Amino acid sequence: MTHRRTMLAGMLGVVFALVFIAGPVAAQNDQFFPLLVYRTGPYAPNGIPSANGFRDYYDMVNKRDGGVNGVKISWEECETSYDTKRGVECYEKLKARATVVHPFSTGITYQLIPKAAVDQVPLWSSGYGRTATADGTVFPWAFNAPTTYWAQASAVINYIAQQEGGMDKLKGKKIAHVYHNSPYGKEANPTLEVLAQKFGYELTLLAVDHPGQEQKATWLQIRRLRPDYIYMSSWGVMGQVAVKEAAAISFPMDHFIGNWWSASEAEVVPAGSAANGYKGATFNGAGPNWPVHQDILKHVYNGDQAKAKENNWGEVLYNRTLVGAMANLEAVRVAQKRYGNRVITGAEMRWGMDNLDITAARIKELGFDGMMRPLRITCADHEGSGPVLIQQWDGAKWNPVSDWIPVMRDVVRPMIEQSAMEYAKENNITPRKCE
Amino acid sequence: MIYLEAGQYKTTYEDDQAIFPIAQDRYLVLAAVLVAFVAVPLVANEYWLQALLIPFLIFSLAAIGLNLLTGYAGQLSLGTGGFMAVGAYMTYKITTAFPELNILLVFIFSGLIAAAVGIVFGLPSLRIKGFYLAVATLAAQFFIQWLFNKVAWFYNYNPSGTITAPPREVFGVMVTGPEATATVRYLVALSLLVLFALAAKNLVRGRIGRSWMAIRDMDIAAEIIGIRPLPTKLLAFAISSFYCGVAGAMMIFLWLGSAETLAFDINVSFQVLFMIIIGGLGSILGSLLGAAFITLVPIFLINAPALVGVHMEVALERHIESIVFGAMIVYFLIVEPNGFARFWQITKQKLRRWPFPY
Amino acid sequence: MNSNGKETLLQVDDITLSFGGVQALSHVSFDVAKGEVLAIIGPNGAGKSSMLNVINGFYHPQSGTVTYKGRSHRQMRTHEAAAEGIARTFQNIALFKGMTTLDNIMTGRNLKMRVNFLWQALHLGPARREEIEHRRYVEHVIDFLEIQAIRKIPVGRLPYGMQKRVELCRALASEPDLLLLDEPMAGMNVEEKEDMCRFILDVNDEFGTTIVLIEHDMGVVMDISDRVIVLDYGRKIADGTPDEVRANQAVIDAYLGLSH
Amino acid sequence: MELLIQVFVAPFLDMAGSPVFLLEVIINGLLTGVMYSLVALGFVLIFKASGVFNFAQGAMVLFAALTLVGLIERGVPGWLAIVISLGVMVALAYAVERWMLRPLVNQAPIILFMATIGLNFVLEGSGQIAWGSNVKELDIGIPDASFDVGGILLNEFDIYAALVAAILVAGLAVFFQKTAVGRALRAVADNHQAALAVGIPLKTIWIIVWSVAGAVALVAGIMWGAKSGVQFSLALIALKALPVLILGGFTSVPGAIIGGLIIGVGEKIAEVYWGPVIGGAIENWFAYMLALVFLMFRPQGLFGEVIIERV
Repeated sequence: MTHRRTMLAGMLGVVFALVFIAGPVAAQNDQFFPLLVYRTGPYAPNGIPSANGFRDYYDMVNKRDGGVNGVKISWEECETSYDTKRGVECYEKLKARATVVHPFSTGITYQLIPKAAVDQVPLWSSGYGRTATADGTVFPWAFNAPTTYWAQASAVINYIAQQEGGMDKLKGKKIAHVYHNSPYGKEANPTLEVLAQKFGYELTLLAVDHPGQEQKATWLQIRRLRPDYIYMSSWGVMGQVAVKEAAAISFPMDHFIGNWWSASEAEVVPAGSAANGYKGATFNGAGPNWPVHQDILKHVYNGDQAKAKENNWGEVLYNRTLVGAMANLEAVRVAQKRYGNRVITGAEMRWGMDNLDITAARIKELGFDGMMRPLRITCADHEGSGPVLIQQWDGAKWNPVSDWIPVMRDVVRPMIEQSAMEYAKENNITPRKCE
Repeated sequence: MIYLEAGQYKTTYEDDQAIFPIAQDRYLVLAAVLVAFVAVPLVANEYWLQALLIPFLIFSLAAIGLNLLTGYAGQLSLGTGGFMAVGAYMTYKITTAFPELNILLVFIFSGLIAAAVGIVFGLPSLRIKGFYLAVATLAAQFFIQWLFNKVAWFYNYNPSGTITAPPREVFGVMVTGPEATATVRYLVALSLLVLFALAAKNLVRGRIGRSWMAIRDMDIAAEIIGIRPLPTKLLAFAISSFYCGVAGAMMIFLWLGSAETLAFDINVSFQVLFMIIIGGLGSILGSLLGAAFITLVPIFLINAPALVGVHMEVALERHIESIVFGAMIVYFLIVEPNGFARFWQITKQKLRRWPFPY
Repeated sequence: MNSNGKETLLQVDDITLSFGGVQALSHVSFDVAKGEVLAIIGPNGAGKSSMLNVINGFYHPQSGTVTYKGRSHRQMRTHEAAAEGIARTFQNIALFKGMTTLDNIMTGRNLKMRVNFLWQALHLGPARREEIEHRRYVEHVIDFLEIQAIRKIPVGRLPYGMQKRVELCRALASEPDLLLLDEPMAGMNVEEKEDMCRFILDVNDEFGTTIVLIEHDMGVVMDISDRVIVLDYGRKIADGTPDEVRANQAVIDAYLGLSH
Repeated sequence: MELLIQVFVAPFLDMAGSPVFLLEVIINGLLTGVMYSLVALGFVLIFKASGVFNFAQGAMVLFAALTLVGLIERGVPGWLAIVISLGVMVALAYAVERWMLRPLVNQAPIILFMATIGLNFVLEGSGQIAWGSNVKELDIGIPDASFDVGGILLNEFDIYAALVAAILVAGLAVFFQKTAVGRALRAVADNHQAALAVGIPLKTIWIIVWSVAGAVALVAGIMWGAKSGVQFSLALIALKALPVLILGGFTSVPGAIIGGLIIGVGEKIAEVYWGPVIGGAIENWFAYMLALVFLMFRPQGLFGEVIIERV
């Protein structure tokens, strides 16, 4: 035992000595992108394709173009396991060199919003995070373009109205929102409530607790309620269980619409044939049949399609982060136009993002034609109110089943501004002026 | 012969009952406190403070809290996360309602509310014991988490239900909120920890500590010598929850800056329990050592491959971290089942004779 | 006042106690005079420990009353009994294994300590004074029982005889009026037994404590007790001075019927 | 006042108003409860035979299911994959005995509990290293169609799951009552010394009981995996088994089943009838509260052994 004890003491000593050596590494000559990923844990099925999208796009641009205007791109993954506390460590480790941070978790985003402003690191939570950050006057360092949960909810209501034949037809319809019982899941509720008042549909809110493997009670309630439409904000295992349960009670799947985090391969593939007909919102086209995917296949995977598919090539979440990575690089280019073709700092990046304007022509040039809509961010508007597409799962792939549906900016924007003002008041922030 | 006790005679009961009767212990603790207050702020960068030291301090406080309840009073609890949430949400609620109130006072008030909640959930401990009680305290954990997630009043009706630490000053220095520097937050957390650790140490070496340990070691005999189980256990629940509540408040206001109820989920309860078991049940020092182990070792393990120049997939790194960490726990338990505190005692005994083998 | 002209401290009247179908005590009555050393003897399973448990309120009898210091109780709560000055030791040692000897004995002073937890957390002023004042008393008892050398040792590491002594010390620390000893000499060797006898008599002498003890060793019982009560199958079969009891036919029968 | 009516009157009126739906809720609750019991059984087996509160049971479910589905994905036929997975679980039991239980023999329950937490980390990590963290579909050919019986919608899968659980419990009962090993296991549960006197090495008993618990974990992993895909979240269903465990008593196999049924029905009724009134997603804490209330009356659980206090 004596030797063991000595060994133990030795090991502990080494551990604690080494911990303090660890720390941020000095700046480099690359345009550095920290990737807060989660390839493990309960949300890994969502985290893996997201992480791969970022990685593959940066890799491809390095190999195809040699970087952005001659500046090489580098990145480093840090595993958060979707845990806020691990997120802190990752952020602290990587922030010194960070161009922009995509936290990829609502919890981590909320936590970084106040910090980012002090550290001068822009945050980009595209399509998640705190909806109020769409107001760039209160949140100069946080962005959530191309669109937000609230905008999305309004677009989905728009879509339902289209299906029913007009806004007036919403009156008396029953819509249920099945949501992940977390800040993320709750985000859509206020919008849905405001719109229920406005259009006269009957809204039922049904919460499902993390992780959501067991939802019998929720679906019993739905079976009794018989809603006309179900809107779902799920995450992780919850989505596929819900899809299966919906099929089990013979709910018409084309009246079951997931939000953009609830409509990826992770929800439908494990659910098997039960998922056929399930719909979901998105702000990017799915599938690998876009020009940019061909570039990735060629430069990253040397034409090996099987290997590319193993790495989620063309999946919904993969495509979403491809667009995110591309938009990051576009913002770098905007900043380089002003500050010169060199490594851009976080503060310069923020200026680039404030002035980001990805036009239809530019989208085509980049190989994203048809996969996304033009995106324009301004100093005051960090969202861009991008439109939403509805896609449907056919058992093998996601197919678009709608046009790009506009969001109800007239309803949503005042809510955002009000929420941002409340935040400003609580945290003694003076909103900046935007010309 | 570092720990030579010979020659240290105690002539009064006061000396004998001093908090650290051995002189070397006194110097060691004094030195540690000095280093923590003076040296660390001078040399530590933000990564050290924010990623390692502040969480360590906060979890130490929570671990001391749980150790009072579980290690000293023998009541196994898995409601720590819930009680921490009470502290955090109450602090948010009070400080947004009365922005002028000193934030440190608000921590204390919130701790008191957590103590009240602890008393309520401690009531079943009169009848329920051991693992049954542990699982019963999960009711507190899940109920509290649900409550703060569901009732909008607790998070001032904001749309997502997340609380954010607003900027607050103490004596003109920004203590919470984004403008508060990591060093200031570290020093505040450290002061609170030192203060409360001292109080805990005082409690456990006096009448209350003895009645807790009596209840823990043999509740029937304790009752027969006149220690009333219910008030004694409830006091343990109250004080433990107070500590956890303050730790929870610190977690949001001095460390994370913002959180949802998920930050206080069941894993936190488990983690704090791991800390006190691996650190040593019934030891204040053990709580600190356990907190250091559980918060720092995973961070070390995840960064270790990069430190020695090995680069691997993050997922693989994470899995290896998990395996090594798990194996370390089992290994340490086999070598020293009574935790690091006991290990330290044995080391001290060895040092007493060092460098002589016998 | 009882027949001997001494003041009665404890009076047990018509106690009946049963667990499920098992009758542990039936209609047992006796009284204990102040300052007396009373022994309860009887074969295994005669209900001796149950009797002590009734006196200090751990068991609640189905019928009968316990009158202590002139107050009748149908059901005494254990902590009330302790507060009223009843202390006891146990057949199977009931020390607090994780604590040192000193801490174990200090728990005996618990009821007499008043300072609230806030002062204790600070360990200043009243809390400090109180600790020292009670420590002084405890040291007195420690000296009395001659266990100075093991003060700081966790009780779990002490030999059996020492543990018994510490337990007695803890009971004495509470300055009891009535001390219940459940087989204080079980498992001891002759020297230890002699020590213990001496301590019991000294306690009785010096502190004036009334003692009720259960013991198997007849020699010891006859030597130290003023009076002896014999229980058999939950019934009292004899009550008198050691000599009287020794001569009692019912007692002889009860003991001969067993292999003792 | 209105709230009081909503909480204390309206739900009961609602139940009385549509008894068929109430029946459907109850049946669904029973079927869900069976699934909880499947996980709880593993805990009970180990606690009964070795007094260890096995925190790693959830990780064992994940590990077993990951092994099975990983083998199937690599083209191993289903039956063979099940056999190999069983073999892996036996090997795990052996390893646990050799490297964890044996060195820790005679330690306090809380130390053993902590050790199983270490085991939990090891299993989570190694399972995912070997088979990945991505979600995997597990199709074992159990039909998943729904059918209608007198207005009550039932799902075939749930019925099969209940059958599997019933067979498993029957099998365990036979194992415990009729076989020599089973009797020895019960002896161990009562008294370690007595078991040694019978002539069975404790070591063998532990390996057997951990193997059986591993097999139960495999069954639970298959059933839950078929329901919700095989992925990390499987490790979290252990949390759903805990209230079942305290309700049924840590040492009782029938307790795990009855406890599961009570929790299943209780939480479904609470969620469906009271959830909308007080805010939804109350299932989790309700299950624990229900267990807690039971414990106030029977501190040792429904079927646990009565604790007698003596001095």
